Amino acid sequence: MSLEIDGIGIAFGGIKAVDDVSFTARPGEVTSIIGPNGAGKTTLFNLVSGVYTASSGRVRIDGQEVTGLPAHALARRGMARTFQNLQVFPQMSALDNVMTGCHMQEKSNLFADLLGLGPARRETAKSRLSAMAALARAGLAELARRPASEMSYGQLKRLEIARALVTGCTILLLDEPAAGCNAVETREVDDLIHAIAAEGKTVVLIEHDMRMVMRISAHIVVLDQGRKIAEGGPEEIRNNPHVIAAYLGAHGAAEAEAAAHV
Amino acid sequence: MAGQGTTTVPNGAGQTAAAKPRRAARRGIGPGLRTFLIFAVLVGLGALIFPSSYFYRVGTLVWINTLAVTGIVVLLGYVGLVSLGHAGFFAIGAYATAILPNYGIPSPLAMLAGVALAGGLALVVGRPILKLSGYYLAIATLGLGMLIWMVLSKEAWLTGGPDGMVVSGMNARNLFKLVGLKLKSAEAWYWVAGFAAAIGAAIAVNLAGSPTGRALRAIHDSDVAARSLGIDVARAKSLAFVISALYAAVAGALLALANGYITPETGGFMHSVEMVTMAVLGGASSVFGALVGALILTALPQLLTVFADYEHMVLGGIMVLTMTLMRRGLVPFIADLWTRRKS
Amino acid sequence: MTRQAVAAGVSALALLAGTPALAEIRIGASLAITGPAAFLGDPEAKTLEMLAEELNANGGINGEEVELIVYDDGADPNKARTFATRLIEEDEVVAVIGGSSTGATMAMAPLFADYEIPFISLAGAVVIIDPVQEFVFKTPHTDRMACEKIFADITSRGMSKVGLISGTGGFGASMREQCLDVAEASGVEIVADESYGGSDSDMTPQLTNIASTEGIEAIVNPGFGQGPAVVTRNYAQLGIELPFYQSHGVASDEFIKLAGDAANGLRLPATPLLIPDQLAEDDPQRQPVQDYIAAYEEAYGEKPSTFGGYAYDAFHLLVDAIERAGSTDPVEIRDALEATEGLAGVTGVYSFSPEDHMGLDLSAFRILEIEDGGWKPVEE
Amino acid sequence: MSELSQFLVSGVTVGAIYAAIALGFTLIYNASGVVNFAQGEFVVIGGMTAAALIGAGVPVWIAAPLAVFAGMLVGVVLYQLAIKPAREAPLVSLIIITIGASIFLRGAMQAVFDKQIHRYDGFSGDAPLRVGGATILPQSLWIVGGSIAVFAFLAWFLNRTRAGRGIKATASNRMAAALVGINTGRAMNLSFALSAAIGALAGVLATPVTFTSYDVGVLMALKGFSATMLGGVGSPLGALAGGLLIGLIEAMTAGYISSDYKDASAFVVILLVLFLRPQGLFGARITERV
Repeated sequence: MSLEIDGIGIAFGGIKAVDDVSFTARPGEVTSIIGPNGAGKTTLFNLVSGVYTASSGRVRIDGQEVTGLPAHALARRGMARTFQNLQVFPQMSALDNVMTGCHMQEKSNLFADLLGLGPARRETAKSRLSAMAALARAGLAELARRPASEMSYGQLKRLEIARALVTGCTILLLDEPAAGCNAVETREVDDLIHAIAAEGKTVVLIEHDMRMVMRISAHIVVLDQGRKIAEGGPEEIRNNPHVIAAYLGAHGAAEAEAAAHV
Repeated sequence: MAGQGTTTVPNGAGQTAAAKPRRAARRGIGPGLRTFLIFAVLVGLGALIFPSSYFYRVGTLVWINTLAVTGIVVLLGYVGLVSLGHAGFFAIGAYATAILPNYGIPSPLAMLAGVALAGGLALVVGRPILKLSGYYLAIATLGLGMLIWMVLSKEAWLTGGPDGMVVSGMNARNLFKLVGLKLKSAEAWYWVAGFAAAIGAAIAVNLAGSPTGRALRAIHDSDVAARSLGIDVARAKSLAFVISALYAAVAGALLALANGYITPETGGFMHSVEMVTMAVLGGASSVFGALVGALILTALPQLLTVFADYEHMVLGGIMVLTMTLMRRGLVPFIADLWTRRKS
Repeated sequence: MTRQAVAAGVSALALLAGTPALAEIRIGASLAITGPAAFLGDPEAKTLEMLAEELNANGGINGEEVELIVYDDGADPNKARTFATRLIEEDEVVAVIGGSSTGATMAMAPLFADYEIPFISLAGAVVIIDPVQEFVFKTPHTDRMACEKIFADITSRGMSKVGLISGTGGFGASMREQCLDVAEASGVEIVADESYGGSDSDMTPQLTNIASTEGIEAIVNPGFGQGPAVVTRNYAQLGIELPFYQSHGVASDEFIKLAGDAANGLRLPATPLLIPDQLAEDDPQRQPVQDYIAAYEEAYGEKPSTFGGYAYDAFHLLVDAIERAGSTDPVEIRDALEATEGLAGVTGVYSFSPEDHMGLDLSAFRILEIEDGGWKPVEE
Repeated sequence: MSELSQFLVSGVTVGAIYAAIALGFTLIYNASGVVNFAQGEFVVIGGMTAAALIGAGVPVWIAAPLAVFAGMLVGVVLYQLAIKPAREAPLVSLIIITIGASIFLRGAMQAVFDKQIHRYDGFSGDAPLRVGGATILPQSLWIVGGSIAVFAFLAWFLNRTRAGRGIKATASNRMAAALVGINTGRAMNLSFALSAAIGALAGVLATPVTFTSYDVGVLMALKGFSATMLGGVGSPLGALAGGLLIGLIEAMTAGYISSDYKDASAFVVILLVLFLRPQGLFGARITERV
């Protein structure tokens, strides 16, 4: 399903953190949001996923208006996300973390849950299976029983992806999924995102690792100071003088250069 | 059921808890039933060693408190919500059980009515109150509890006022007579309270490992992440609030019947604090924490009479020390020690 | 509570270890030594300890030592019931004194019927002895009698329209109810009815309302603790001139100290304990009153309160009953207790009967007026 | 009319006491993020110490500062022994710890002092003043003046002094505060000492009107906590407004509606306000950061 953002914005205490941003993310593609620190990328995610309420603009899923819906209602319409500064459930095991993602698929009732009756057990067993599959996909199968509080940053990033995947989402918002990962892990995450998009899901990505962005994005949106300053394919963005000037700056140019040689 | 393993003791009481249920799962016993059996054995053990009615009396209070505190475990340990007003729900259960028989309603029905009333009230006030967080939630629940306490103290025509009222009606002894057992009243109440606590614990453990329970525990750790997974956080919080109110009300009804007399102080601020303290002291993350907390804070004052005038200093000192040294409570602390020793 | 409590605790622990009980007369007490009713329980416990020591120094009862076991229930009925069970089951007492508060008393009461142990309550409310429970007695006047006494004084001064300002604690609420109940029969009309919380610090709004009630002639303040002292000070602050009545709940020198000059001129029903030197030579209470005051002052360096007096009477009633019973069998003690006839205590002269387990009449209550910071009996 | 003015006088006097206690809550919260349920005990320590000293013949102008100083000492000891070791503990543990500390202090006071109710004469005598149909005790003026002085001091101290800004910085980010050279340990000690002093001062000023005894601390803490949360935790202005508002609600309810439910009406107002403004009247709005 496609995700259409139309002129969305929010202000905190008079400062426009996100201002009139529009773009469309299509199924089967990775759409990346880039921009310098404080450009409003995460705030944009929070607006889209219903954590904040937008003061202007619209969000549509497949043409259907979902602006202002609470986060859990958006999740029910197929939107899932990960978080920049990790929102795992540290007191649960990795497996339980991911099983929690199965919430919307679980068809149990309170009565069965309280008394430990058949439906509750069956749903739990089902969730366990799909959670294990998702963990395996994220390369975390061996860590299933480890408490999340004892996992590394990079592992937790992937745990969040696994958790988002089991929700059965069609739109996936990933906020710096490769942060804290070493080169090998970054590559794995890269492949995983590719595979997810290949399934036909709409993937929106915030990422600082330019190599990764350039490698996997079909479409890139550039934010600076809350505003969209450029949009287009990787090649286009790489050569956009505005982007280089406003976003990449002096030392960023070198990074872009490096990315160009991948 | 295939090993609900890691979920038996929610929110990280260590991996010891994770290992045991896996064994149980092989034998085909669910975690709820297993908890029930453990509690049943403990109730029975108590009865084996108790020399007199006095011990049964204290034992009864321990089980009733365990039941009430299990509700706090669901609310605080599972979902992470503080309530400083749950004694109010406790008192609603107790007073309904005391008042309604005076109007010709038999005790068991009165109990049910009280529990339903408490649950209904929790449902109605839960939504607005649970929008608050942290200390604001604390003052709002405190206020709710105080309001209930005030009504119970002022409406003397109904409740007997601050001096309290007699609870007439059912004696547990008669329940046992039906099946041909002759027990002293204190013993009979001990068994009833123990049974209720065991059922309550089993339900709470079942809940923890169920889809609903995972949703509740997710909110404990990250409200935002829970929402992003499609969990209706407001509804889930309200559900936990209602469930914990039901626990408190059942415990209150049992206390009213076992005591035969109640006063508004069962709904007072200090009783709310006591319930939360029991949960936190024992470890709010598991029903065993509830049991240990209830056991300590119920039995301790009986032992502290030795300290006479210094009783309060000792009690306060113990509270401060335990909470600074073992932040997650006794049961998780000991579980951690155990794990570390083993590995 | 010091030595006795320690002894009690140790003996409880000893019992845990299975040591058999000692051969002496054990008397139990569960009192509100701390908590909101501490100013009742504290002097009560002190009085009992003093009396037990004194009794043992003089050879005990019928040659047997008395061991007093005191627990602090903090006026919590739940605790009180547990301690009552403990006294009966573990400490094997022959009788129990206590329940400083009505709530604690009522929570304990059913146990004494079950175990057939006599129990003397020190709490005020009329529900304790009406209806009569076989094993339950009490020493203080009922709040109902206090109302009757006050109303009698009011009508004797030719007034009838009364305003109530009551504490919301157990004592105040119960007495308020009794006052409303007996008003009509006493020829009094309650024209204003206000209340205040036990720890409130300003009652001028309530008093303003009462004082501006049309036709009001006198004001009565049922309550105990600090509330009545605040009310009395506010009364003076507002310059209200109406006759003012307090209850027996504040009948102690402490009250005068707290209320200060504002207390002058107010009246209350009280026991003779407050006017030891003004009792007639032939007054049967003169001796016990003076004995108690002398002993208490020597033991604790302070004046006893009315509440300690309730414990004083309970202890003497019990000792007298045990002596007359010539036995430590609880049921025989109870029977002897019920047969008590004309025992002069500091609160009044007690005569129990199967129908009356308080054994006092209104004559033991005297209306006192505070004059220049001292107590003065009002001629009737 | 004279009725209304009397109700107002009553409400402001009582409210000023609540406000003073709430200001103590506010300072500790600002420094540590802890709502200290033992705050009521400081009030009692102030009152009881002053009563004991005055009872022993010490003149009030010596007894009062000594009592405040006693409160300060206990405040620092409380911080060092109970709060500091538990600094990073979750909110509910902190609630239990401070309640445990308050039970401990209550027990200690019962042992050090006694279980009697105490009072001493008002600083400027007890003869009531007549103001526009209402009567007011001179001590009430002391109380109201004291609360306003404490409020002004706090507002100045937290915003205008180096030490005060250090306290605020410590609360919002201990690490950052330490990095910019703020002695965070000293800031915490200072805030507990000052907060305890404020509580003790409230006790010293209020005792001639409200009396004191070893166990009134819980109630004081409850009222102060209510006032703090009504005003919005952390805001000195909120504490002052919350305290006065609760005092006035109680007096007006007692005067015009029913004295039976005056405490209830205060709680109803608190609940309603929080439903509409979850951060209290003057509290800062918290935005979720993800």
